Amino acid sequence: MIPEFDKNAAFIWASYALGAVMIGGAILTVMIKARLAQAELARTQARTEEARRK
Amino acid sequence: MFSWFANPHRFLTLSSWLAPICYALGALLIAWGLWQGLWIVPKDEYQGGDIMRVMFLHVPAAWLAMASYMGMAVMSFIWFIWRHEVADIAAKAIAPLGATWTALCLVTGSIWGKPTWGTWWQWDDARMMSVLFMFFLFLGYMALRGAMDTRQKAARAGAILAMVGAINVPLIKFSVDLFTSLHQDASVITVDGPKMAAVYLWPLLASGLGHSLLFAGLVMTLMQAEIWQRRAAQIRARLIAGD
Amino acid sequence: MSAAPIISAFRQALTEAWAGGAGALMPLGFFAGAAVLVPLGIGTDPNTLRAVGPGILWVALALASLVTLERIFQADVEDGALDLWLQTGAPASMIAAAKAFAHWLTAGLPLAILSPVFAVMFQAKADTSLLTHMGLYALGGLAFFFWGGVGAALSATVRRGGLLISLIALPLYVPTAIFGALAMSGGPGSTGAPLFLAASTLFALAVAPFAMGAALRLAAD
Amino acid sequence: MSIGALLSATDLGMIRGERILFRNVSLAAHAGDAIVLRGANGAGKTTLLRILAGLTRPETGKVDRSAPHHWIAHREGLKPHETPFTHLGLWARAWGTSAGQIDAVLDKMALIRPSGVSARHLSAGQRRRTALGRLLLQERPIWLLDEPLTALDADGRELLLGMISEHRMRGGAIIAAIHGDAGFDSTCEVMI
Repeated sequence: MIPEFDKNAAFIWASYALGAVMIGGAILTVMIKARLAQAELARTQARTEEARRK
Repeated sequence: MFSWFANPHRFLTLSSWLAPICYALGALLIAWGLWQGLWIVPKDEYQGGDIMRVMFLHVPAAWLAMASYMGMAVMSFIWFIWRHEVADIAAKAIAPLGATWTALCLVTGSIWGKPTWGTWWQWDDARMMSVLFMFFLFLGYMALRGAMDTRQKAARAGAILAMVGAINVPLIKFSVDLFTSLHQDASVITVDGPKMAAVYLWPLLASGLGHSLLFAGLVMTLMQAEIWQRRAAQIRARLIAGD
Repeated sequence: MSAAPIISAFRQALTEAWAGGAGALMPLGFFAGAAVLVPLGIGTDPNTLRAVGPGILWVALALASLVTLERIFQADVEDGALDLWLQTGAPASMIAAAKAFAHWLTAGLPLAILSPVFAVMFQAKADTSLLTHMGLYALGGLAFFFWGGVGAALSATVRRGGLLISLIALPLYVPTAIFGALAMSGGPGSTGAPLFLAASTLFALAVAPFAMGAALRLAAD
Repeated sequence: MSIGALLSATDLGMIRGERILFRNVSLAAHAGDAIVLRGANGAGKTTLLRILAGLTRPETGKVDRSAPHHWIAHREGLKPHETPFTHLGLWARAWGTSAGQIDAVLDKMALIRPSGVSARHLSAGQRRRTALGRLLLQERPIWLLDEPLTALDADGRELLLGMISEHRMRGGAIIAAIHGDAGFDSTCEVMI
């Protein structure tokens, strides 16, 4: 199933592996950053509700 | 169209459905481009055999390096003139992602260059040199924004630098082309789109569009994160001020 | 819009650079560094030195501009002088251009004037080309000081601004460095290069002041 | 722009980072007025003065000045290499006024003796007097002063208060951020 490449196969797979790592890393950091920001906003809004009720 | 930039709330609703579409479509196109590029497309002896398959990752990254910087410069210009907050948020979100794809372009280019030119860094390749300096422009932008103490100053300083950088890109490109054209014998690899065989062209366009859509989705998600972060900060500030 | 404030800003920057004492000797420091350290580093074979010479001085010129520029706007912010200059009614871009020009006069030009000595030490033939090179170094140095001025103005309120200036200014220095070294190489394509160098300097003189002005207004905000 | 006002500001608002520094601050200075800005440290007095001077861009509101203004702030604007004589000379030339009156200004500010001493060796009071000397170089109706009394000795205070009352009598206006006793009767006080 994996395609056969000529003598430069190592270079091709290395590029795509690095591509996957860098793009994957970017996607991961963005998703984590978004989730953290959303959670922080929810927590802050909850705290203001409490403060207003008191 | 400009009012769209003005208000973060409208952007949140817009991006809530647009970002997932970009991710889905982008993933689809990248997968198809990859499948074609690595499995289906025949080897091209003239262009060094299988190694040219790296182009389905390298060329989209090169395109995004340039396009993302120009996008960042346009957003900076809109923010600098009309002070639409969303434009600044967009410029701030583009920078790290643009730098990532620019780095990816440099890395894949140097890996591609090793078997082709026998060196990890080919000084006489005009495109690689231009992308290298785009990378420094991104780093300078992020470093400057990071060094400023308030959000408003970071936005203004960043906007000035992005616009100055954008004005200089053509000059940098021209001087680099002149520099490399004098030293370089005819380069073996000429990857210019239209003349390429159709069988290579479609996967390349698909990969290019796929990466661009993925990039757009990530920018929108990063922008959402920034808007939520600012909202939380504003609520905390009001909490402290006690009103 | 009278020119009096701009001339005064120029005069203040000039006296500030000269008054620094070492300020006037700064280019000598850079010159000596390039002229002495490099041969020790890469060997003294005349051919390599002759080939490398012009390029080394371009690097020394670029670094000299970065070092002197870090202080010009940061000092004005700390002294409060920037607030006064921004209130004279003269455009901030002209004030910034006058200050950058003054610092070029005290640091960039002396290095260009000393370049023949450097060239001879790097085994260059002592002929009229040294004089034309002097002109090219002066011209290119002006572009370095104006683009570097943009980096300096943007990082005026940043504590260790020097690092930031070099990162910001590096890509902006590329065209001038390429055209300058090319104009001196005498190799293929070097006939037109001096004109491109002049063009890149004019471009810097036209664009950089506005960026510096906007950055100084931001620094005082 | 209320009628006859030298300087008027309408509902100025400023944000620092995410915190609201102050909101809807309005004031108008007419000939002879002296407005004193009061507030704790960090309340934003200096920022408000900088907005009135046009240095800082306010988040909301606007400022209209119908006459030139002087700016004396905590950082006096003296370069380390400048002496009182060269400093005042430079600004006289920059503002296009005659440099002949510098000696008179130095005399009035009691700076004749240190007139040739570079700023890095001057005392804080001498630096402050040099900066205040700029007020006499050119007649400008609006004076924006940020804690002008700091570092001044008793004579210095006396001198400044005299200058202020003369200025008000000549139809000038003063807006000053001051801690504690201002030493002159202010037209009104603005709390930040």
